[in-house]
Amino acid sequence: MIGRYLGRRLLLGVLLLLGVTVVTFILLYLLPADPARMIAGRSATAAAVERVREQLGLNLPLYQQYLHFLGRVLHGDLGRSYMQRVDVSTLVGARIWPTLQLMLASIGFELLLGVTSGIIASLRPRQAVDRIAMVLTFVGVSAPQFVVGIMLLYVFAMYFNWFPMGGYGSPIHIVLPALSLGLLGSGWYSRVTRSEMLDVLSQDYIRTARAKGAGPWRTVMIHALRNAALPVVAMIGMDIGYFMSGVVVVESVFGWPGIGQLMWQAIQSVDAPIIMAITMVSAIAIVMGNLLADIVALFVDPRIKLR
Amino acid sequence: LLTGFGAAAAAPKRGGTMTVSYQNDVSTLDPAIGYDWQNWPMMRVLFSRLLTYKPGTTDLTTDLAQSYTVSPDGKTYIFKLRPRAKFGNGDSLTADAVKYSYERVVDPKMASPGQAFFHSIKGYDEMVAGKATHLSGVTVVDPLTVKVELSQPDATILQVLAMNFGDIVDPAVAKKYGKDFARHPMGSGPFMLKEWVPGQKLVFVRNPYYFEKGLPYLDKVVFDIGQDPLVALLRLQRGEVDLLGDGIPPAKFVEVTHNPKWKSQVVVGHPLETSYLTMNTQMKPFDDVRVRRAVNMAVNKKHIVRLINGRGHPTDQVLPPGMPGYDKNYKGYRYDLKKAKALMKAAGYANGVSTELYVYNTDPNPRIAQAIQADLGHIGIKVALRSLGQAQVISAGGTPKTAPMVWSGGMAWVDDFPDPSDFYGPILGCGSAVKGGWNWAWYCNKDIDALAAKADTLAQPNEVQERLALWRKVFGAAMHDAPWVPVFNEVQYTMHSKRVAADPANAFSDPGVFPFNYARIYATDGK
Amino acid sequence: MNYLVEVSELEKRFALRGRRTEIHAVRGISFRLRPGETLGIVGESGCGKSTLARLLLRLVEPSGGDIWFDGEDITRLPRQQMRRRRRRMQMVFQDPFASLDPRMTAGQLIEEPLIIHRIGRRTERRQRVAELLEQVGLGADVAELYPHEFSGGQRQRICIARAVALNPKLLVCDEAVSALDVSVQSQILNLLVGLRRGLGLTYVFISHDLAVVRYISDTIMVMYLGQVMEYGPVDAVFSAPRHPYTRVLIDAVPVPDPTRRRHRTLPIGDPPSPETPPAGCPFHPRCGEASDVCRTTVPVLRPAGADLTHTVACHLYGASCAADLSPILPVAERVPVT
Amino acid sequence: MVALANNVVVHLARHKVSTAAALVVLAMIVAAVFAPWLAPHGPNIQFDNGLTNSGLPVPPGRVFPLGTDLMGRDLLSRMLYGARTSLVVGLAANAVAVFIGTVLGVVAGFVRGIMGAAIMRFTDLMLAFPALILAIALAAILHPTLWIVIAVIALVNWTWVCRVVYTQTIAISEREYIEAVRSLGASPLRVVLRHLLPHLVPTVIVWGTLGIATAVQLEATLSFLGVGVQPPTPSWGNIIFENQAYFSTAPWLVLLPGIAIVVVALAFNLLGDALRDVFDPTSRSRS
Amino acid sequence: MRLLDVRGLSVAFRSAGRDLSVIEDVSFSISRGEVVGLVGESGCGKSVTAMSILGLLPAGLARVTGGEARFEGADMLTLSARELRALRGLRIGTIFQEPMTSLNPTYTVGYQLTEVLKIHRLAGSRRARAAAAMDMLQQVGVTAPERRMGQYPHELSGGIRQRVMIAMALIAQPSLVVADEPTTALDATIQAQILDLLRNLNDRIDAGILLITHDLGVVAEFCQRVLVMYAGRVVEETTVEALFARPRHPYSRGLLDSTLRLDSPRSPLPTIAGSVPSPGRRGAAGCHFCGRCARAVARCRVDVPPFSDVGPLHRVACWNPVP
Ligand SMILES: Nc1ncnc2c1ncn2[C@@H]1O[C@H](COP(=O)(O)OP(=O)(O)OP(=O)(O)O)[C@@H](O)[C@H]1O
Ligand SMILES: Nc1ncnc2c1ncn2[C@@H]1O[C@H](COP(=O)(O)OP(=O)(O)OP(=O)(O)O)[C@@H](O)[C@H]1O
Ligand SMILES: [Mg+2]
Ligand SMILES: [Mg+2]
Repeated sequence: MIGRYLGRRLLLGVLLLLGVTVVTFILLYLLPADPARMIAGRSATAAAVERVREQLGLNLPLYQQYLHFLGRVLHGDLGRSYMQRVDVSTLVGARIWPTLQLMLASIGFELLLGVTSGIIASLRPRQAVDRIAMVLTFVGVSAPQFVVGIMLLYVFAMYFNWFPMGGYGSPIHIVLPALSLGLLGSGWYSRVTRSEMLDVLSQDYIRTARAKGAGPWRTVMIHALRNAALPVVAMIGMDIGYFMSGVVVVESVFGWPGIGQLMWQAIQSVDAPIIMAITMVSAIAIVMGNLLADIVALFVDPRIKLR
Repeated sequence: LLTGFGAAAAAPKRGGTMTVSYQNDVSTLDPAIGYDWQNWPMMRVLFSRLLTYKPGTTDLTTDLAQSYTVSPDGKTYIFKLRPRAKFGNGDSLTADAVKYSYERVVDPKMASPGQAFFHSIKGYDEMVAGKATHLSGVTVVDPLTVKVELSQPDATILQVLAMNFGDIVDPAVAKKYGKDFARHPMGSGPFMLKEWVPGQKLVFVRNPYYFEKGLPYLDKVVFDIGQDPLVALLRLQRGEVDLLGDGIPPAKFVEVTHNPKWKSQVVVGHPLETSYLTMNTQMKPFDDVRVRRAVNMAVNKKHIVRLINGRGHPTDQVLPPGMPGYDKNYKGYRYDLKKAKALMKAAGYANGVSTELYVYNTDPNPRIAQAIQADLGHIGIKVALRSLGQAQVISAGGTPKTAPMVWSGGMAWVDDFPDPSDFYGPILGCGSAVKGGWNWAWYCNKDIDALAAKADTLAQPNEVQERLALWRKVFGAAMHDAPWVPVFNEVQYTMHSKRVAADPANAFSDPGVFPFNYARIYATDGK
Repeated sequence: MNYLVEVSELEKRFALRGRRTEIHAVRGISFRLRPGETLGIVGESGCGKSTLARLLLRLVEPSGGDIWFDGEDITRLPRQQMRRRRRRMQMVFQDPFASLDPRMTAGQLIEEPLIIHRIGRRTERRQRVAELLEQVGLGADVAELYPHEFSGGQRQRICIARAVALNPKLLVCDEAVSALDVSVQSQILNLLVGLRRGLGLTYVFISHDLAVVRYISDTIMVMYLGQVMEYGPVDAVFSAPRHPYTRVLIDAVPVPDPTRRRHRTLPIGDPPSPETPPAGCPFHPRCGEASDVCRTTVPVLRPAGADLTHTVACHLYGASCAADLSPILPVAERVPVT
Repeated sequence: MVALANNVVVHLARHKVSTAAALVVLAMIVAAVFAPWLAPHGPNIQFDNGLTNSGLPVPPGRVFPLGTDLMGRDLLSRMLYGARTSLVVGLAANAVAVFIGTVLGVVAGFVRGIMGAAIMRFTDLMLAFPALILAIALAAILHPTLWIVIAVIALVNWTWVCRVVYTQTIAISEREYIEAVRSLGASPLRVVLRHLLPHLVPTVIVWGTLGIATAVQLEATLSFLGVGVQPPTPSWGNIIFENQAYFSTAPWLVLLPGIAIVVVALAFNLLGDALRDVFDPTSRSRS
Repeated sequence: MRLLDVRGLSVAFRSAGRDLSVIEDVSFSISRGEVVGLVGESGCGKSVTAMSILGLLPAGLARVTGGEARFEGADMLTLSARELRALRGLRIGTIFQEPMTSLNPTYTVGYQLTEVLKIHRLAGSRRARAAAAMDMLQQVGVTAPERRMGQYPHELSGGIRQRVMIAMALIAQPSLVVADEPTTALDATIQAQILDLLRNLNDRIDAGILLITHDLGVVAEFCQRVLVMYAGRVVEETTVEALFARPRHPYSRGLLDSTLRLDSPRSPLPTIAGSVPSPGRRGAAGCHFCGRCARAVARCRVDVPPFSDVGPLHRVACWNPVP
């Protein structure tokens, strides 16, 4: 049963991937930036540029270019970066693991901060705590990533010297970048958790739990939270896609070797092979994220059936 | 030309490590491909070449070549190689390697951006067209002697051979890795690449076989990749970084340079650079020279330099100071609004005109463009800005009748080699006023082109003064047509930690953008 | 005489998402209803009463069988035309709180069917709303209140007012009075009887309260696991219940008289899950009188005695005359209510 | 209508917080509309005394109440003019996004079947789609206008709203009163408009108001990539974006527009809450 | 000492900035082994009475404005939250009306049952708790308890769900059980099964039961004493026999009269004219019922009738009781 379900979802995922690559490919084709010229260099002659274009197959009609691209991808070849002239799989591959790590840690912080504040706010709706949580939510959502990142560095790395000034390697390096992303993104989780918790807390089974003698902790954490968790889980699914397409500003503030900086550079220099590869990575992440969310939902809420 | 590293301490000592910060990953270390200001100085210490510059000057000197001779017709060069030069892996460096390296750049399969620089070597055209697999103009006379024959005299050929495109690669390694040589470079420079973690760091270590005894001083140079320049500065101030590869971030410039604590660690560079505004001579209203002159008179260069906190010097001519051929006595268009307005009126634009200015979207370029916009507003030119990514601006500039004005900042012309010809052909010559070219003014004056061509044939050492005079004439004439507004020559600032020092006289390999000569920087005790 | 509702061999299967099994909620139910007649439906919770009610109004699509309403087969009507028919068939839902949109006032709620079917002008509609409110005993002044401001009984009256606003011919009441306390329940029952008399309404009345069903119905249908167990005139069924299930059901009704407490025989075990219905007679696992045939063969409805209108589906009542029964059975004449 | 307006007025009178929020929103709109009259200077005038000798901006003070920016322009004036772009983007673009997301989410959740599945897969596609590439392509092909910004932001932001509304719609359309209304003979359109949408209001308020801040920021990114308003036209987003590196030297350039964004988003959130109370009689007794 | 002794309990709800008094001056008591019925019109405050005793009123909305509720001597209304928690589930079991929504849909039956034991640290090990839970399920007549322990509420039929609720309320052997309309949603056979079950269990554990219902048949069959509430006040308290034989309050009378029986004649049913005033419109003075009362006298409009004895174990709050 679950096998067939997974099979169907993955098939849909492949179709989605095809769709995304087609659209991105067309857009990149439409861009006026000329990769052949950029490769051939600023002093190259027109003939030299034309030769480069031929070498890259850029002189072919769009659909042929796309089919070539697809053929290569099926053979596991993502092509070579225009600017760096290196296998894209090497470039992107090296950054996937750090990106995944940052994603996991950031989502962890988002959940920690967002869900906690959402719960607290929902326990005292429209009172001071709730209002404060709301204001903080909006500050977080509106704050520029760069400023938040630098401030955290100033305070926790420069002033207190608790954390390194960015970099990658030991687990301690991940704390500040993940914390800044967590601060920024937790607002969404906070609001969603709050409204969902408000709903759940008025349900009859919460009263039942209290009638059993369950304390506030047990009532909220065990009985209410699990029922309020579905939208949060769905959001995590979407978030995975967001993080896997890279978070350039935070990466660059903290010197995190994630996918975002690579993507940003590639976008700036219209390095199509890299853009295509990262787009595929994030599309896969979105498919997997949503699938994961749906599967987690099965465990959170036993009433849900696979569709 | 850089100054700084003022704290030249006691005698340089051997050993130690230095950390250099960069935001962007190094794109490539293949000298046939690498062509940006970031990888340029790196390849300069990974490889060596026949000729190089005396540290910190524009004067050529020998490097791998022990000596060389030029034939009287200026078409044949014979180089004698150092006898004991070796690559980092111990392979001997012979004349074959030189020939291989040059052919590698010209080989069309390589698609090297440096290819065209070698155009004057005999056999170039055949090889580029794919008719020959070897450069007939480069011959191995004996293992330590290379002969380079030109199809016509070329005053810049020695400069070209001193560029990174003239770097000598280890043929065995290059063949082994093919296209991936970029990640496994092997040359005969003072350092060699030990480790490259994409997006994180590169580690250079001493090349044990380097021919110049005593160099490099440092055992190891670590390039720390991926962090914002602002954070890199904080790390330098904390002692975690020894050199800011990207320079002092503009946002911190005033704070740092005015602080006595840090002032002494600031390094100032004067790259051979000119930041300019191009006017598309094929588009209205700039097809009228009066308008172009009016613009030249309306741009308040002093104000612009103040906007960028004084990190530049206003200029009125194409060539930067320090470049041979720079004309100290040149009087360009002076700031004169009255005259400018009169010119506009004369050109028939008394009621004003609208146009667009393309600008690279990173600070401070949009700000400079806004200042220009305000300035031109005073003479009735209404400018709309198009602030875009670098690739798009370059592409718009190189497309006919697309970008009426382009502000060159951030992509500005820095010399490939310190010769005036580099500031004419690629950016003002008729040959580059084509689709995809860098002549964004689309300026083409056949007479001036002829003068320039003539200048480049004057290759004999005794013709230098005549040649420079000719170049001064070329640029003077071009500015008479006013396709550009030269605005300022950039001054660049970076910082080093107290743990490293260098003799200011030779801390820099050549006058590019922060072209640190890593081989001559040494560790101190950190005071 | 014409029938207002004719249902034959009605079937409903719910496919369960992601599972191979399905729930057979309604299994081959047939009956006819004359104008002005009231059919009472009783049965275990989950036996398909509400599903049957929804099928009658085609709020869910039948999996088989036909429903004729007012001389026309509505099972295959296009949706849009079906919507127009709804003017003549209305329903009062089980849960008065859940079936009222909490964002609308009582007045708006009652006015809504009039707006939907474009009846009257604004002032006329307002007047009709006031009338209806009076009719269900609420008073016109509550029109501005929201559902949460009413008690359960008052809310149910709003539902009833909304349902009768269009002067329907058929009113399906799904446990319309179950959540109400006795005094309000009596008020509502009086109201329904009054409407039947005044407007000639036809009711399908679903309840698990046998006293109420008996009070208001002419005919009664006892359901178990989607099937009809017993069907007949209300007095016949109550005075002489035939099916063992009917008997325990009636026996289980508590009597509001402390002096008559008694010990009753209750069915053993719990109702089976509709997902895995037992073979044979659905009631046999709980039936005290089950024999082997009950475990293998599904009994069909047939007259259990001389009264041909009183039918039962049970193997206890001889198979002798089973063959000559048509699927649609004649319905008892209406027992007048004074 | 009159009754509703009356409700609103009564509600505002009773709740100080909502009143304050309404006043803030009103003030912002007034500021945007009357910027030319309210602003002490033109937004693009580069004052000579607006920069220090070393070319640094001037902090808030007597001459420039909110200080100047890196080009020596009056920040107050720029923020007043910037309100135009930012409010249009934060409200219009975001409203379009919320609208599209809501409509598609409701359709997918209400109709389900093949149509619903198709819409949701399309949403996934848009979610996976690199919006910045689209922005750059548009910037290259078209001349930058605010309309493109609105279009791109709407295109990017609707997907999240759509997913959330979709789940909510499924939950609501399974409630019994929806079936009850259908049994009255109501058309699907009426069911959706009168009985489904009002219940989505709280969700839409949460996502809509959180979206204001993100839209304003996204606008700055788009401007940077050449799609949006081009310099020197100010917007709160691009004032922050241009100056954030100068945060430690000239914090007012980041803080003040940042506060403006937060205040507007908050005010709309509070106003949304108030609006919900007006529409939702059941929540009124709770406050 | 009585098991539960409620004196003068009053509760107000906050609505639109005002306090609305929902129940006023409610007094009654329950002894061990006794089953007390609580009947009254919908909205009269039956559930609120029960919830306020348990301290389960919605926080922030409802407030106890007066009175006391002594359970085994301790006043439930003044206990700290911690002390109250120690009583709930352990000493006082609660059965709610709607078994579907009262069970947490995301946990198995087993978890929810054993949770009571876990909270009150009753059975040492996990295995002991599971054993106790299965034993309890067996006692409430659930077949195949091992299988049920692993099932989720939505997989159970209404009857079994309600039995699980009952098992949960009784697993800690409480001395008081509060049952708020435990069988309203069930059909007659299951209702009878469940009431039988409650009775049998009560015989064994000897608890006091407060049964809230609107079905007078259930009261007649199941309870020993009855409280009749109207609009937030208890208007009559007596034995079941006395109530059915001779109700003294006009409202009780009306209730009994309008009760349908299987053998009721098909004549229009007697009803009580008018409807219950909602909490906002009750007015402070006089008897809340007087507007609908045929026996109302002048005084009814002015003074709240006292709750006074009219016979042994029979009290009524009426100025002009039914003879
Ligand atoms: N939409 C649905 N999808 C799947 N199963 C359904 C659906 N609606 C009803 N059922 C199932 O059909 C069966 C009959 O349900 P129905 O609501 O008709 O019972 P009922 O007799 O009205 O019960 P109650 O007395 O509890 O109201 C039940 O088993 C129920 O679970
Ligand atoms: N959350 C609430 N907000 C406002 N008023 C409430 C709330 N809960 C209950 N009430 C009011 O308290 C009164 C008593 O309610 P309660 O639930 O005790 O009635 P009940 O006697 O249990 O009725 P039913 O038989 O319908 O369950 C009702 O009139 C109701 O209006
Ligand atoms: Mg039902
Ligand atoms: Mg109740």
